[in-house]
Amino acid sequence: MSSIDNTLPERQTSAGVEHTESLITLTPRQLLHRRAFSHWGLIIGTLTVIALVLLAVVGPLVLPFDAYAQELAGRLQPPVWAGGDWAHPLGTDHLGRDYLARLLIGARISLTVGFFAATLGCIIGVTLGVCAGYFGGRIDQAVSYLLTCQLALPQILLAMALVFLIGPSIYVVIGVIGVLQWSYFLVVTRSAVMRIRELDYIASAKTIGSSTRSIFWHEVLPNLRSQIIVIFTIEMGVAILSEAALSFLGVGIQSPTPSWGLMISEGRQSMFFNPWLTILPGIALFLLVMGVNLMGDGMRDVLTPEGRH
Amino acid sequence: MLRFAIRRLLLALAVGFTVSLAAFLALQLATDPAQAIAGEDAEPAVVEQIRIEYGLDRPLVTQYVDWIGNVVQGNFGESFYWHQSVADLILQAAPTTLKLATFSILVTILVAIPLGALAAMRPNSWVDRLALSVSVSAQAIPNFWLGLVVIVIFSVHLGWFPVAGDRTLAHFVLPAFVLGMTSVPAVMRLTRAGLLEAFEADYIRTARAKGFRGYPLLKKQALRNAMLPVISVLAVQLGNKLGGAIITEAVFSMRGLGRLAVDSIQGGDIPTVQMLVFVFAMTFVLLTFIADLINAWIDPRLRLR
Amino acid sequence: MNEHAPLLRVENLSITLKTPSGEQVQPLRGVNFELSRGEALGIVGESGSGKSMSMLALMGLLPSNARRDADSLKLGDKDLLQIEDTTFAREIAGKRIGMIFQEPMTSLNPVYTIGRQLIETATLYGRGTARAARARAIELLNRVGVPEPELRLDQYPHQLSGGLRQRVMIAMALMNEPELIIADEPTTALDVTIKAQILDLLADLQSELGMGMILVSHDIGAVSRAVDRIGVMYAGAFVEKGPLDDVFEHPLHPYTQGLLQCAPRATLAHGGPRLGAIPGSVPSPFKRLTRCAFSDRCPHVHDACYGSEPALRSAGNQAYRCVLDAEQLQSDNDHSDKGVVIPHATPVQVEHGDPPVLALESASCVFTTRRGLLGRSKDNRAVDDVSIALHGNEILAIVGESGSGKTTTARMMLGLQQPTSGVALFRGEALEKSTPRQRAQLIQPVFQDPYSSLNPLRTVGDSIGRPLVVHGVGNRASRRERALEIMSLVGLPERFYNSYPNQMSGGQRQRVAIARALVLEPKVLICDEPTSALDISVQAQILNLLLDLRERLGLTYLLITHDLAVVRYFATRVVVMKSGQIVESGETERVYTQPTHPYTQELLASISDPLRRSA
Amino acid sequence: GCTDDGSQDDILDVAFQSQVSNLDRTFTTKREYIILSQLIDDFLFDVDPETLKYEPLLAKSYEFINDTTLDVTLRDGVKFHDGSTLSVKDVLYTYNFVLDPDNGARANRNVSDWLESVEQIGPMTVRFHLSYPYPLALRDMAVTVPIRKAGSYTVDGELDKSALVTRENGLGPYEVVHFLPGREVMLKRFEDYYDGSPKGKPAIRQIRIHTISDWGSAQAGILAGELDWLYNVPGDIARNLDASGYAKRLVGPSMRIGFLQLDAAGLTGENAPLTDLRVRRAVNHAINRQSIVENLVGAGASLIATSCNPVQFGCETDVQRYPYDPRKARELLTEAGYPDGFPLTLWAYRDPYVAEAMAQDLRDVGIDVSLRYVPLPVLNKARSAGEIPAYFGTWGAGGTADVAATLSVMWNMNTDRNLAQDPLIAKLVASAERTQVKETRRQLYSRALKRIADQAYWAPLYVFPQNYVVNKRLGFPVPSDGLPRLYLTHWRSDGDSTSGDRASGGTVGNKGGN
Ligand SMILES: Nc1ncnc2c1ncn2[C@@H]1O[C@H](COP(=O)(O)OP(=O)(O)OP(=O)(O)O)[C@@H](O)[C@H]1O
Ligand SMILES: Nc1ncnc2c1ncn2[C@@H]1O[C@H](COP(=O)(O)OP(=O)(O)OP(=O)(O)O)[C@@H](O)[C@H]1O
Ligand SMILES: [Mg+2]
Ligand SMILES: [Mg+2]
Repeated sequence: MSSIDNTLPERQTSAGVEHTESLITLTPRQLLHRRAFSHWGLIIGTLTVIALVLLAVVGPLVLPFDAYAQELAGRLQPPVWAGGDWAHPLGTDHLGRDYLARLLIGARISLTVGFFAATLGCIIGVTLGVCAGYFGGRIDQAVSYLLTCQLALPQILLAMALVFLIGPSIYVVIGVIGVLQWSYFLVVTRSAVMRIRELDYIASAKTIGSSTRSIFWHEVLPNLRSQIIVIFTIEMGVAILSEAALSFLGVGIQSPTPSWGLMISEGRQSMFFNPWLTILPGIALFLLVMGVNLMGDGMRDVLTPEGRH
Repeated sequence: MLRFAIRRLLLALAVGFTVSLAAFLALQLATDPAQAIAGEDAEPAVVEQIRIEYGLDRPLVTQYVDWIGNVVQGNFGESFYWHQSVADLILQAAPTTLKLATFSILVTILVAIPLGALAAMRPNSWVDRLALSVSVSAQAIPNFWLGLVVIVIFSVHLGWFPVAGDRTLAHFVLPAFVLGMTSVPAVMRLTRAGLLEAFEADYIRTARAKGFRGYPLLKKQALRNAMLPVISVLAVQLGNKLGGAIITEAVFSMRGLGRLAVDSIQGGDIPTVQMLVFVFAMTFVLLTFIADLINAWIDPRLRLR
Repeated sequence: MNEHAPLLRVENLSITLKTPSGEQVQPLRGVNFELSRGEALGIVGESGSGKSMSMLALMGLLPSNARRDADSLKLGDKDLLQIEDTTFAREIAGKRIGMIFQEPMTSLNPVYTIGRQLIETATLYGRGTARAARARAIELLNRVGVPEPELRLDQYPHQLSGGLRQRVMIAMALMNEPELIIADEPTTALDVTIKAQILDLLADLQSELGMGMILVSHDIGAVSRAVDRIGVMYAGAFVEKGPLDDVFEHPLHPYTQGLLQCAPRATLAHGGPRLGAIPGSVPSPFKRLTRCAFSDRCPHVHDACYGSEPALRSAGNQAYRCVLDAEQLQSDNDHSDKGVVIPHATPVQVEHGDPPVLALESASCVFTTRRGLLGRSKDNRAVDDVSIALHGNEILAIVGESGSGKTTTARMMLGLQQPTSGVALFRGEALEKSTPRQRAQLIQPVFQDPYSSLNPLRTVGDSIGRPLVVHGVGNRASRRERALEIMSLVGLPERFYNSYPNQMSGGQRQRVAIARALVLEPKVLICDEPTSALDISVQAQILNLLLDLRERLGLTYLLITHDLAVVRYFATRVVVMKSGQIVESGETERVYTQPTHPYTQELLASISDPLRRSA
Repeated sequence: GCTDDGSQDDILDVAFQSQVSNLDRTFTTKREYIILSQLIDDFLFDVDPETLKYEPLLAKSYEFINDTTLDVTLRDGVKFHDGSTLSVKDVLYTYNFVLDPDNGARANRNVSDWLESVEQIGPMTVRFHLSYPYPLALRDMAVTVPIRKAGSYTVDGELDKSALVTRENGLGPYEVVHFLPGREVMLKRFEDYYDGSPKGKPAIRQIRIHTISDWGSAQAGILAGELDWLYNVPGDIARNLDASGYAKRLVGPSMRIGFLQLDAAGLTGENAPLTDLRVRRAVNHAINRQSIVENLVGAGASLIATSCNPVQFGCETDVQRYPYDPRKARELLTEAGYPDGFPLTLWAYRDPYVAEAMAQDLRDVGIDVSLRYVPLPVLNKARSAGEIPAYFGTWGAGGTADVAATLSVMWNMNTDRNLAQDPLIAKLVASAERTQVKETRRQLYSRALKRIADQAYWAPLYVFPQNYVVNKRLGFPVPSDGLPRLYLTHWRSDGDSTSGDRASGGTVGNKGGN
């Protein structure tokens, strides 16, 4: 690097937008707002997620339906548009429980599992990634080995075995998904930390006498923040789908707790005759995951423009 | 090179044994294989007899160490549940999964790479937007649900494809599509990003200065560079498909390795699960190795290793 | 000059870019020039002045969001404005115009052999047969000085050194015997010695083959080796054009004058006049200009400059863009040569008696790299048995080519890198005996890359105050006080206190880095290429600042650089490194006037000084 | 390829839920293998599907010389699938193989309990010596001991227990064409099947058994015309498919009963709530069996109050009853000191909706039930570890119409199924098993069952119906023990054949037109 670096300052900071004179005077926060509010995917995704979260949180409190009350005599009623009545707008399931109420509680389950599983994965992945990236050497090799094992592991298989072992509950599902899904966090933080570790401001922090811990907390981690948020969102989408898949296979959330994956699997028995039982939770799942993914993609574009690839 | 290959093989073995140990322990703790073999209405004495017959009463360490010893000698053991050698079981189920994985990776490649390339050629055009929508949707659709939906539409309503099973090639069309779609987003995005990055690269500017434009520029200059990460990801995806065909096989009632794995887990058939996990892990590591070899063939800089 | 049929005629070339946020940028604002057959034109200017843009515009390589406008764009009698891009690609690009880019490391396609890349240039669109192309490739490689050309054809770019790659690039540009060759900063990425060889090669080839050549560079010295005429660009337009000697001898435009003054000159003895820095920095292309682009920085600015942009005027063989008359500008320049000179910093007594503040004794550093989980490890001896001592009050410079171990040496002295063998001494005692905090109060670093040396999430005030926080000095208010004090010392206005690094220019950031280094009042600054990422006018500002600080605070400097001119201007003692070893050291003047080691001699021979030719 | 209608190519496409991994009935106990074994094996005796009486099959005749001696005379000219003829040697080989504990024959393990030895006493006659008077001897011989050709398990001079896992050489009406373990068994009519077999000569040329483990695919298979016969079909699905007009639903009885087992012995803890009789009675009162059977289980199911299938010999139905009465249940709980209920994990491994409905019923009376739905081996493991306070069990009694097949398994003191650990019941059941005198047995069983009901050890639920969904053109006699005999199927050409046009327009959309 003996060359005179003759690229323009503006061009180095990142692609595109900050070139504008007016933008250069903005603080990073203002810049972020600018970019965020002009990103359609982010806006749509965030609105979808907010809407679903509101429905999940407020819906069951407001609506006069009970997700758990069985009414065997009134089972498998169709939704209103297929000839049902307003007592159960989206019909009832195999045990006569209100499908709308179950869908709403299902949203809670998906969101809860998604959020906490991603959090668990985040803690594991980031911790390993930061250690591997910062210390390198043997630690890095050990973490690499762990990563290879984790990637080579057929996850569903182990998830099934674990769920049989511990018994299915929402905590176990969160634990299993979290413990099995941290590779993305690890890979990204590891390489980011490796890059940051070489930057001069880290060397500078060392030469002013900062302790390793202080460098960790004050110099390295804050600079991983945006990447972590982005991955977190993306992994949350993945975790939601994983939960649904596990529940679909019967090793996730247990009835009577409604999970969308479980509802699909229950509805599947009669998918040719009561298709709404399968289709509605599928659509709900699709909307939520798409919302979360759009949000994740959007945040990546906005927070780490250079990370778009 | 040879040394490198041997190292990779050793790594694969190590990973395989580590991972299968996890499976072994999890299953040992979760289920009672003897009960599983005996079935729903079995009497306890039968179960006890089975336990002794299969050596399930020995300490776990002994069981696992014996297993490793056997595998190293090329003896993959006997399935409790299927009364067959595990090797035979895997060989019988493998073709279905291999076919499924191959076809689905073909679907992925045929959809994702052209779409990604078109998107990269015209960023922000309608093609790009279409590609992005496809990828966002494919990422959000639960694939087991997609499987159900295509069965209803294409098998039952339209009657174009058989419903379930794996007897003929026609049986593979829908599952391969469904499974293939799961990897489309990742591969498409990488192709697009890789090409965009390549298009930004200095050597592309050089090529343009030499007179390259349009398709030849893509094909003769950018593609090869852009394919590096795509190939690595395809290897990972193929590995996941071999191990992760579970859901697809369940939805389409195919009897491949995924199904074998699920049945074996539910049946507590530890030797089979253990061996499957071992094989999956080995395959995965070896696939990444092959991807590295291909990448080294594509990119001479990687040959230095 | 052939008046009738110029090889290239560019009239009023402008480029408008549309940024993703919808704003319009004009990096080129009406560029005019002509090039005759067989003529070599140099274009110089600081970063962002639009040099590359104009070359890319010629080749139709502009980004997709760019619009090109021109009154005329002619290659010979071919009107480049009228032809389709496909026709251009088929008939002109690579055939009649050859182009050489800056980064030899990345400008060749890494996945194809040299041979393939050379040959395809000559066979594309059926331009020629593969066999003929191969023969020509070998011949050209021979000509540009690539040894064993036939062997090279089957090699990949990464198997060649930077210099060889740039030679291959040159050969590639020549494959179709172009009439015009455009070289955009062909040597910027190369080491000094190779830089000179490549420039000489280009000059030879150009005259030998009778091609037209445009040589783009920000380094005036470099251009002077190879061209006949020169144009100086500023903010997207030429501010001055003319024959090389004329422009260098009596520059007319204040910007040209400034540029020539702020370049340190390796041919002048140590302790010459202060560098004449141009204050401020290049205006952003986002501003709509309704006045002279240079008016912000111009010493002669007056009301006439603000009305509209001045037009290009000619004076003799030269043309310049200024409202003032040539004579007036000329005399102002001669005058300022003496008048503006700030007296050089008073020499500070070098303390030799005491133990050196910092020293390395037979220190070596070996890096072991391992690829992948099970890859083989490889040793790289970055520093090999180096002994070096830094005494109080001196300015010690380390020079050497890239990878010679300069940075590693500095890191060992800072305690950031443990020597593999040998010791680092801090005031005569082993470095480890003192804590990082104790050392921090005496030694501070300034790094090369102003972009990576600041944590992007901290404001300027935060960054500068951080060492105080770590050392538990003072409270919030007193730290703010101290930070502002230091900011004024390094010439940063108070308003930057709450700014983030991405809102500042490179020079400003480097000032922040210096401020942070000074806040603990150290005695020694270790500056690792503190100016190499900066434009020449900003470099002069920073060098002057460092000299001022030394004078005021009695600092000792260890300066690492590969720029021989800076060393001679700045340092009292110099150490020359090559491949991790010290090949020569001594008083600056002694080394520059009586180099003993062949490598030092080679280094000095490669210096190109624009003014030496004319002087 | 796949057929649109089995009758066209004379292949009956059958789907099993559980995979077939082994053709040898001797080493398996699962229901699918029993069905399969009915096709490819023959036994000395047979169970008449209608009357459930035991009658000679390979035996031409039989005679009890006394309580512990049985003479059986074989038919002449019976052929194995490989063409060889059945002889006494084969029967001796088979029974001696079963008797040798080293061979680990699984299906008929208990034969060695009651059978002492076999000997040849005539050219075609075998004598069986019983260890004690055993009432179910003919049942065991009819269901669990398929006759093997002599030397079947000897390969290259060595014992090979898996010799018949994939290659069966049976005596039954069908022979194996090919077998893909876990996927498919292809059978074809055995043309040399002996005349005069009570099983009759089969009508359909080939039977293809698929494994389709989920009902979605199975339904799709019926709708798409790829399958002709399903059994064990959940009520909803059977109803839907019947209503769709693509297939018809047949309902028959099964031997299987469902019940809740309660930890009366305190296996999960000394003071487990269920050790209190009042709590167990409360549980019995809390469950609305009527609603569950009507709404979830569907036609063909019948409620039971006693812990056996009323069609079985010895099943006492006049026992203490606990009608649905949530108020009473609450009272009992309060009385027992659980006015606010108590937490209870209810385990289950099949029929999730029924389990959920029961869980809800229990919650309604205040018991805080959490449902744990797991695969059978997991449940079994937990049960043997004494971790299960209550589970939803079912028992098919191997299709045996005698309570012995239920009570001896459930109530002996050594089994972990016995959550009550009541020695009195164990004694009663054991003595009933050692006599051939019907009346004595009946009385002993009656006492045992009354005690079970009094103590509310179980909460008996219902007799499972057996739902079959079959091609409309298929003739299939519904068996009264729930064990389908596929060799009795045939294509019908009568009035029902209007549905033959299913072959051409096989889409669900058509159903509106019917
Ligand atoms: N893709 C782009 N989008 C927006 N602005 C751009 C883009 N590329 C270049 N610019 C702007 O155009 C102006 C001219 O850039 P150009 O690369 O021609 O400068 P240069 O003189 O070659 O500088 P250097 O010495 O750094 O190469 C700069 O201000 C730069 O910021
Ligand atoms: N952390 C490291 N790990 C491995 N190798 C390194 C490391 N740091 C430097 N090197 C190697 O050590 C050698 C000397 O590097 P160093 O940075 O000291 O050179 P330099 O003279 O400062 O070069 P430049 O002018 O490019 O800054 C180089 O070959 C470099 O690749
Ligand atoms: Mg440039
Ligand atoms: Mg350096």
